[in-house]
Amino acid sequence: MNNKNEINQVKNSMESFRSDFPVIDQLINNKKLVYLDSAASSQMPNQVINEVSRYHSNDHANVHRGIHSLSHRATETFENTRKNVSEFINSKNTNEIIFTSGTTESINLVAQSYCRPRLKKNKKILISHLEHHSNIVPWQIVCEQTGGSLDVAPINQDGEIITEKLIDMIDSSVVLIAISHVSNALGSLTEVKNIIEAAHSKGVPVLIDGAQAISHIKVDVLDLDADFYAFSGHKMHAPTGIGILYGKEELLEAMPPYKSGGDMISEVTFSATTYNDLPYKFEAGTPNISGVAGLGAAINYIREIGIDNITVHENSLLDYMTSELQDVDGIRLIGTASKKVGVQSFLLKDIHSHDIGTILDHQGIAIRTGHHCAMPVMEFYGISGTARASLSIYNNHEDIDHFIKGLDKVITIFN
Amino acid sequence: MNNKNEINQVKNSMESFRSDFPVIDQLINNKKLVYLDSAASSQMPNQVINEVSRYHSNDHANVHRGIHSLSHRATETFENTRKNVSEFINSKNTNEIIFTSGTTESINLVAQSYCRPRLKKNKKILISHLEHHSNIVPWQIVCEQTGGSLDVAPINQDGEIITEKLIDMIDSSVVLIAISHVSNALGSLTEVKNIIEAAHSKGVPVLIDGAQAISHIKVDVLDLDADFYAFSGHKMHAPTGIGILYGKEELLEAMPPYKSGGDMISEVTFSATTYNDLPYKFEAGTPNISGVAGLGAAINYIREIGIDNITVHENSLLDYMTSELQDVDGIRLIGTASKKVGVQSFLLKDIHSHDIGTILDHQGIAIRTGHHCAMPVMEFYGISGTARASLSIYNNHEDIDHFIKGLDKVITIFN
Amino acid sequence: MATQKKTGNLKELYKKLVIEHARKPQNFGCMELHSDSSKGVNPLCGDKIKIYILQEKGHISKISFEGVGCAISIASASLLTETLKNQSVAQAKKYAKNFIMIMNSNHESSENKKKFNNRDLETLMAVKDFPTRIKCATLCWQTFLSAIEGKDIVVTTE
Amino acid sequence: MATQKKTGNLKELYKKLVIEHARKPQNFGCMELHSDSSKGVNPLCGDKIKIYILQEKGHISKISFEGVGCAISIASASLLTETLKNQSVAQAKKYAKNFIMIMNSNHESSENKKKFNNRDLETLMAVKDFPTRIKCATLCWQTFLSAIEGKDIVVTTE
Ligand SMILES: Cc1ncc(COP(=O)(O)O)c(C=O)c1O
Ligand SMILES: Cc1ncc(COP(=O)(O)O)c(C=O)c1O
Repeated sequence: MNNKNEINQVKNSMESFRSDFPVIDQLINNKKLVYLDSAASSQMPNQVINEVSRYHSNDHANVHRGIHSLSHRATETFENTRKNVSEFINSKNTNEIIFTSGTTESINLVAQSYCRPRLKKNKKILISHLEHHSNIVPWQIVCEQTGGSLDVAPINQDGEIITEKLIDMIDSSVVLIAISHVSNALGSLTEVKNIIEAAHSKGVPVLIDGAQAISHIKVDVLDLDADFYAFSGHKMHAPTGIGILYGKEELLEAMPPYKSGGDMISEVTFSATTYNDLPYKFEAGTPNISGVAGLGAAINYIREIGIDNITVHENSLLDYMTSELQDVDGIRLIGTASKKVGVQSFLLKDIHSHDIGTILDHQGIAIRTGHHCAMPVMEFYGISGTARASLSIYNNHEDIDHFIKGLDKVITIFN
Repeated sequence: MNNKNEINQVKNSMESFRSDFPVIDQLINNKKLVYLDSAASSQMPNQVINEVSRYHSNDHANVHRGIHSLSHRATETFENTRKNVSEFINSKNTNEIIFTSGTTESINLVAQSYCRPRLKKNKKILISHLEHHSNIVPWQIVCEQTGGSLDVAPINQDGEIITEKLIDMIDSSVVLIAISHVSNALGSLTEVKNIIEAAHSKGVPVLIDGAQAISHIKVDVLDLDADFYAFSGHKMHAPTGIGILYGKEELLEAMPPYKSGGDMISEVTFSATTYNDLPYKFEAGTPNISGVAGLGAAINYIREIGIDNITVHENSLLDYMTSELQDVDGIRLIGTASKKVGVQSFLLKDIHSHDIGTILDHQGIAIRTGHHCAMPVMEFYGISGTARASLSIYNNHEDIDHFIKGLDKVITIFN
Repeated sequence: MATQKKTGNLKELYKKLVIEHARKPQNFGCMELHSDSSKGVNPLCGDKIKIYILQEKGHISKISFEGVGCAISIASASLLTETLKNQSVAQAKKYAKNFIMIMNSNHESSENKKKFNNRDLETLMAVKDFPTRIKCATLCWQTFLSAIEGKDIVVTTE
Repeated sequence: MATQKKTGNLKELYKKLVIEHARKPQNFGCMELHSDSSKGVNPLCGDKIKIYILQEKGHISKISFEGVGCAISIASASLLTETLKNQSVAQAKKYAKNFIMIMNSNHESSENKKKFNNRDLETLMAVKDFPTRIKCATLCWQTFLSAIEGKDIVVTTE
């Protein structure tokens, strides 16, 4: 599939999409912006920005509770996106899609609503050493609350979860395994399907933190047989403030609500309150309706390009970037997994990543620096942070050439 | 202050603001839309819609963690709005402003983070009979979790909290009082300042649910001496998906985090994690940045008009609407408090509110029908729901005339 | 200025027959002696309905309902009881499923129209042109199915 | 196409003196014998610094720091130790407060410029033109103040 011809074809067609992203088309410090920070937050195409505006200007009203036309239109926009998400990740039922405020909230929901009642002394949550803080701290807190413990599967020097070791750590004391599909600091692609299979054979459910996977590779929750899958709109060209939790119906059914308030109840009296059905049980209060409208447009946009085309494009760019980086004098690549997605972390001589960041920014190049909310990964490598360049649909070879040239200036200043 | 001249002056100047709201300017069922559902969700002026688009098209990036220019601009937009909110409600410190996803989440945060560690058998939460489900169910749940109990202060036939009775119910067993500033179902304005004073004299803190107050009357948390004040962006002409929790610094300081993940930590290791300072401790994960940008624009918009002008305008409209409604044959007004804000609920003969809603919608008139997420209020009046018309900046006398005429058709159809 | 497809005809929705059934519902009230019953709620609007059935020899010999709701939901429930009384259980189930299917079917495809084979029920067809009200019409039918199939759950419309 | 105010001059930010201090920081390391110490962190970038002070007779007789950080934060800490060593405690506090105030003061009002009365410290002035880096320069000064004022908290920059 990845033959040169095909890559070139994809490359040409991707170039035409670039102009859909208005943020990309600007000068930063009088230089054309080179945006290499999509792993932190991806940019939105006009299709998404305009859909949010259209919703705000034409259809806005509160959802679900209204009989008037605007409210009906808002509800349709909202519920159609739920269907859209369900199809996009291939969930069996639409009511398995819960809208949250982001990956972080999705994970908190599972920690509090699924794990808190099940955890106790001698029971554990199993994560890995390469997780984002959002997939560490909620588990630490629920362990503290219940007396459960947190087990951490090791990674190797390339920054890969050692699958066999993780699988060895699974036993009946594990309440849930929570691992990321793709590491945000290192780009490593986890062997989630194998892990899920092994976990299920021992009766243990698995949550996948898909924040860094969802806009880069095909995600099929049925095929993976994931029990929970969490991701954020803003990492897939939709607005911030909207996230998704996919959960298997039978698991969600059995869970108590997380937040409570309007819309998630069926009947309220002061003596007793009964909860609404899925997915509403988990969606208390007025939701982020325009965020959901934007999410729908983002999914349509990704579908139009084709997620497989995106993968081909980004993989080819990542290969190019990594090989160019390797030629830079004094570079040390952090994260050299054999299977990677869209991200390269690195160190340059003894130069602190913030200084790299500032000097690149001065040339219009936006990368991320620091610990990337993955302090345990930094600690593993014995470093305080890295510089990280991350890729998306709209990046091209020129971006990478600018970036590599930008690093020359860093070296010059520090020599 | 409320002399006729002044009201007319305000009325004329308000008319010029109406054209800022694009949603209002449309046909529903071939009739000009009359939007009387702002209590469910208010409409956004172009200033807000455009600010969201501008942010999406120019400045979007993840906040806080970035050294590059875009991230800096996004962070500035975000933090400037925090200052803006702080000034708008007159909080002492900017770090007392926590961004949440809505009033519902703000209240859940206090329930779980403030009350859960303090509640136990023989301790209680005190609310009133007119609360929105979002200010009931979170307290029911935390009581269930801890063995605490929920006390409910009574209301009178006009739909007012009986202040003396509520005050009588305050003693040292009360962990927190949680009441709404304005009732969403009835419009009643609660005597929050008196209640807070009485509560403080007995050492009890007070949370005010300000969802229905914030865009209608001046809110000054310092003057009220409120301990917590919760409200939503979408009820004050900002987008959905963004809410605010104000809390006194010393209370917030002492509370454990609610959600956890990125940005709310200071240091993460697998053995121990330390939390960040206020307000970040309570803002885990990527926040709703464009929602916050829109919120800032909404506050600027309200300030430009002047909240006192808004109050005058809406009060005069409400008086007009109520007196016109009283003349409708077979009407029964629900919610006849002496001090009210922007809302009138009613019944019409034996006609179910949904039928009223559908027939009005057919004439382009959008009202809300049903229990308004306040089932205990409905139960108090022995009814299953009401029809509710609610007002905002952009409404005018013509809207009300259309609405009243629309009710004629309801009566005709059911005769 | 945005515009929108006009919704249905109000006079069709609130036909005389519907208003009459809503005002004076048939078979209204609790039936102490019953073989099956079920409760349905619409959590978003607060409508509640309870259906009681007395089965005898594979037939529905008696059926009643009680509850609160709008004209559409009360009329629909009233018509339901009239329609299903004395039907065989199998026939009644088919009726209910067909009603729900037609109500939820695509508004545009007109082949689905007029398939109730029941003139009175036919009047509820107009509800299809008022999408926010379809749940009002179907709640009692779903509740009926849940009762007759012996499911011990509260039906909710979502 | 949106444009943006150009930020400061890179050569000014990374002057030779700054790079030298960052490469070979003065007074670097843990000081076992100290009267005051404090820790500072920047939670968003992970920088950490610890300052040790030995007070004698109202003067700072010895001062050192250790930690990890970018060139700006290390150079600032190194310059801090050089500047404050042998100062009276009162004088040193004034210095630190002044430094933080100037760094955080409005970028536009140029009256605030060049008020350190210290040529070496003056080089850090350029940081003001790089708003994302101001915290890097001020963290050690805030940590110093917290140490000298005996506050038992971890300083964080927000
Ligand atoms: C009085 C009151 N409290 C709380 C809420 C809940 O607000 P939200 O849905 O924005 O969380 C509302 C609005 O629905 C309300 O009117
Ligand atoms: C792997 C991973 N997990 C979780 C998160 C948290 O996502 P959010 O900040 O959108 O809640 C991120 C992004 O920051 C991430 O990269």
